[in-house]
Amino acid sequence: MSGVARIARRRLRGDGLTLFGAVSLGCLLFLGIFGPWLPLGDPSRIAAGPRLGAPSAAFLFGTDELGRDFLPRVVQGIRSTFLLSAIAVAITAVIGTLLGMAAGYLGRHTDQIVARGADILFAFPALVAGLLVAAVMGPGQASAITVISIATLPLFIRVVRSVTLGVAGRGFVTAAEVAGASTLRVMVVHLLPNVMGAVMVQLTYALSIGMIIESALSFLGLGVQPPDASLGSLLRQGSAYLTIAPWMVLSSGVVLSLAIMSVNLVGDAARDALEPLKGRPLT
Amino acid sequence: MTAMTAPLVDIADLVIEYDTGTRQVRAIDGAALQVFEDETLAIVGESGSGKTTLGMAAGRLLPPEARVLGGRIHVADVDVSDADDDALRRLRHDKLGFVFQNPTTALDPTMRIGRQVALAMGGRPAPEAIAELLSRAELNEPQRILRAFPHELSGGMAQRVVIAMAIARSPQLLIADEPTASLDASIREKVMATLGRLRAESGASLVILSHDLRMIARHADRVAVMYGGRIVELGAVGQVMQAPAHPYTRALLAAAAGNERPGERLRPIPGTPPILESRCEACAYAPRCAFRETRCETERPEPRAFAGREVVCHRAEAVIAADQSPRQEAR
Amino acid sequence: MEPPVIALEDVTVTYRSGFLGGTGFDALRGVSLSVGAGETVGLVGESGSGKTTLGRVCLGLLRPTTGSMHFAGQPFGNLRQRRGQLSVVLQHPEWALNPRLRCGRSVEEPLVLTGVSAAARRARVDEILEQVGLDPSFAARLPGQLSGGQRQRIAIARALVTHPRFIVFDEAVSALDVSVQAQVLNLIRDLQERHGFGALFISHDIAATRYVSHRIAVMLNGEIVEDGPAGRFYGAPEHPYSRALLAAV
Amino acid sequence: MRLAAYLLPRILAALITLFGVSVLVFLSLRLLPGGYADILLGPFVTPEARAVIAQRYGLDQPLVVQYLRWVWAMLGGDFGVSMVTQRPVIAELLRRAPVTLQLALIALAVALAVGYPLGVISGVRAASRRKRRDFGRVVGAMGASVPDFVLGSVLIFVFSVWSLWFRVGGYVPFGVDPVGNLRTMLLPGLTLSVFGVALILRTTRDAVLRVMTEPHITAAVARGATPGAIIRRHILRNAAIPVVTVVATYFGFLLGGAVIVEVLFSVPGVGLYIFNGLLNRDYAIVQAGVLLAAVVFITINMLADVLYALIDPRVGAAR
Repeated sequence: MSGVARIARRRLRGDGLTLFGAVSLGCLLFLGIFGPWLPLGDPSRIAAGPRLGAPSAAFLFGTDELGRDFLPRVVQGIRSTFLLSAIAVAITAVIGTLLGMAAGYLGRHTDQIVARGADILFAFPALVAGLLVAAVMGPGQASAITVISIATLPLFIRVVRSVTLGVAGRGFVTAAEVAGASTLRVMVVHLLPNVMGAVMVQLTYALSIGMIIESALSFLGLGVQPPDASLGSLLRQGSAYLTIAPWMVLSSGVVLSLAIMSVNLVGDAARDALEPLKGRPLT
Repeated sequence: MTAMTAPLVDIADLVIEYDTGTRQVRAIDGAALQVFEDETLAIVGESGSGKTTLGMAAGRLLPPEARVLGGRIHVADVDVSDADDDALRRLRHDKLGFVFQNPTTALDPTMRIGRQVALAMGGRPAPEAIAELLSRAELNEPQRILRAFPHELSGGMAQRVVIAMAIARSPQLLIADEPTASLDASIREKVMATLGRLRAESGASLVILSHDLRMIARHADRVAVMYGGRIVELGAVGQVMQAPAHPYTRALLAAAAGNERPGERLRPIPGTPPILESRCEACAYAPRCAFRETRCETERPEPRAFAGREVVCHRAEAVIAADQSPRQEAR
Repeated sequence: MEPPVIALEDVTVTYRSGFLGGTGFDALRGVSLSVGAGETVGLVGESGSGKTTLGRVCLGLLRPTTGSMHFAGQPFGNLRQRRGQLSVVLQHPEWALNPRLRCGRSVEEPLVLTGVSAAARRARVDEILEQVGLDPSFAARLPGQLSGGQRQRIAIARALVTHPRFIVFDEAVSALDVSVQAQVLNLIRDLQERHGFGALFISHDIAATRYVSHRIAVMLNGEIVEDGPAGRFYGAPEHPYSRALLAAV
Repeated sequence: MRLAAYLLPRILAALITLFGVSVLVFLSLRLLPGGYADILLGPFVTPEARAVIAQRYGLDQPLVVQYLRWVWAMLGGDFGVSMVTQRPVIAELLRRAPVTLQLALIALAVALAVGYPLGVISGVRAASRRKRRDFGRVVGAMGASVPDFVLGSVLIFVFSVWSLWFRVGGYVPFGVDPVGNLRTMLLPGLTLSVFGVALILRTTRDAVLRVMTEPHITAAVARGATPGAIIRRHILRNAAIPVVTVVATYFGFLLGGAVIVEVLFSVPGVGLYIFNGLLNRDYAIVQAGVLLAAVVFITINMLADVLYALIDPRVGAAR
């Protein structure tokens, strides 16, 4: 355990980019989780300040068209963007891991069925699927979660399936089969712990995709609905006043990009640790 | 042996360490070796002994986490550790040929064999010349092989292609790292024979890195036994194999299946090979050695000439003496 | 006379490949082979000769397309029925053990599957570790902390822990260094003397195979072309292919 | 022969995928509470209209029959009629398709032209210098993290303040006024390309690094080949293999991203059309649009498989 920590520390020391990602992710998560209890002001209090007021000492991110303080609204947006994506991705990860493991280990018909199912979901471009889902389910958080799942489930299935294929060919799996272990036991005891690393890496990528999809849907008015705020819906709100009150779009846009980037950077580092690529110099 | 001429390869006091990310591992701990013209030298050792590191260092082909900390590597009068990229490239291009362990991965999977061989030959060789080179490496149907992709060849054929590419420019030195380890047993001997014949025809020197003592006994002139990043015994194959002067050589021969008579029991070496983190100030083999005495654990043995070879051992005399009776059939 | 532990009679395995299973490929053709209790049968041949397929058939991982297979005189049945009666040691030491399980857990798994109580398991694991020449403290280690030879010992301990009647060693020493190979080969010989299991020792290395085997079968293109006492392979075996294999020793 | 053996199962799989997609699209709107007639007609339904619709679409038939009729109609070119304009949806979609295609091609061209070379350079540098920190990672991480609507909004803001040369809105067909067309299309195209640049850069960089771990690169170095020759002869082609797959995936993103960018920049393409269809509850448009996007995506992926097989000779060979 201390070995892992030591390697992590060594990695971080020589790598400012990952360090930056980890720190900013930590800060954003802190704001997202503890935001409601921080003394930042009330996100829904109307006329707390001037309408469409520019950023000032009192209102760091300015105010919106109803005179609400924009900073607590952005913090609230961080919370719901993270939360919504995380819930969707967590559900998807569980389902995708189970399906991918089944496909990779059981093979044959199961593999065919799961692979085709993944192909079918994969064939819907995420936002286009979002339009269909919004048509069927109506705009809202449930739609957003569904769209994120449609978009990320095939990724989990494919990655877990291919890792499972590799692990299933190893000696310890064969030895367990020969010893008479049941299929379920092999999957739980021998496969699952060995695909978890890949699942964790995929989880971070899926989270960043989920955040992009959630905010895009909310930006189009198909995701989080007012008076709730997500970073996407704040951007939507701000884009109406883009030319006269650009701080709304800028603040929520920068925070959203930062959030996605820090998740990506941490994911990159996790993947590097799991599967280091060391090419050789050409001289 | 051609001891009078200047050696083709001259390695002295070489020290190489790897940075594994968590610690430094010393792969070569002061190795010295000379390779002369027109000879076949085998470097034997188990995994971790440093033989591959030594072989790759001769062409400065080490992975970037390796550091050369000291010593000298001269190959064909070029100071390999000091040469600039251009000089190094010329050396590799004109004077060195490498044969790797796994031939199918040593060939570009997306390029036809003919084109790869042509690139190795340089210039724009005629198809007949390429086919001729392949036939020299004893590949039948060179025309068909020219058009094939690497994955369409068997391991033995692919290794012959790799050998053909290695000799394409008539190098002075061939370095083969476990050239037959990935091949089926029934064709190993033939591929080795091809390699040996091509070497003899061209008058190049061949360095074979291998763990296979029996194969080496058949194909090498001299053998260098590596242990703990040093060459612990170096001499003519017949001498070393029949009357080893280093206890590790002796133990290795007794442990290898293939030399025993039916019913006879193999004698494994107790303990495990060392993983050095810095210069070893004793004999690295001492903890496993049946002949050790106190000074083996306190004093680093230096190479010395003994019984017609070079040996790194305080107790070589005792080892030779103990070996008067058995083990005459290393073939 | 006691029936052989495993007996294959005229076994053929055909792989279907291609679109809609168009073409078939015989991995094994009319193979008959038996392994008696306390006997090691070596199986040599080059890659693609059908050795590994034959090993998988003997382990019950692959059904013969035609032909019959008996385990100790009984039809083989399925692997659940044979729990604790057969086991396997495979090639790659680094893949032999589940990297996420402590070695003790790996070794005791076959006992868990046969329903042995926890206390009895612990005692048995300690005992078997000692028999393969490892300190019982190895039970608490993770495979990542072990050398290749140590891992292969753990794998052998796991294979032996239920006192199986039949063990397949599939290239079990091929990835090991010369000196470690000798340790493991001796261990296999000693353990067999002690436990009396029947063994199939699959290898491309005829020198190692003849050292541990009583009998050797040589495979070529899915068929057994020679099957005789191991002693013959120190001299001049009959089949030209066997002699070609021996030339490399 | 080899290619056929490789492609045949893939074509079959693509057909199965297509079938699954069509079933999903079909069911998604038919199984809604309230029924399809409500959806088609909106909230203000007269019983007569309902009867007409029910008859016209065979809504009294079993689902399987309805599905088959629906598919049969589409095979005959009937994808339904827009409720608002009462014109065939397919005609409207096809009329707008070139606009979206132009947008996608601009984005794809920029993404490839920038991403691939940068990826190669970054990969080779990362392998040679042992540095984890290099521009490839920075550009890749940033490009993959700024959502297109954020970037688009910022660009709109910037160019609304300083108009420069670009124009937001006021689309003109390329055939009518090429310069005017580019003035409106370049910004949305570039916005759409940023994610692609990052995606292709990262994929290429990884692919290059992976190829550079392979022994045949060491073998080429050992033969004394120059770095330039090694990159040209051995790395570029090998590294292109995963990039092909990713480009196909990126196309799916472009189809979705087109919705956002077209809405943002008021580009009258397919995405905006479908989006407005959704807002107007004109579900025939959504249904046909989604199906069409999926068909295009599946086709692109098929083409990628063919290309893949052409680049990598191992594909389709027996293991």
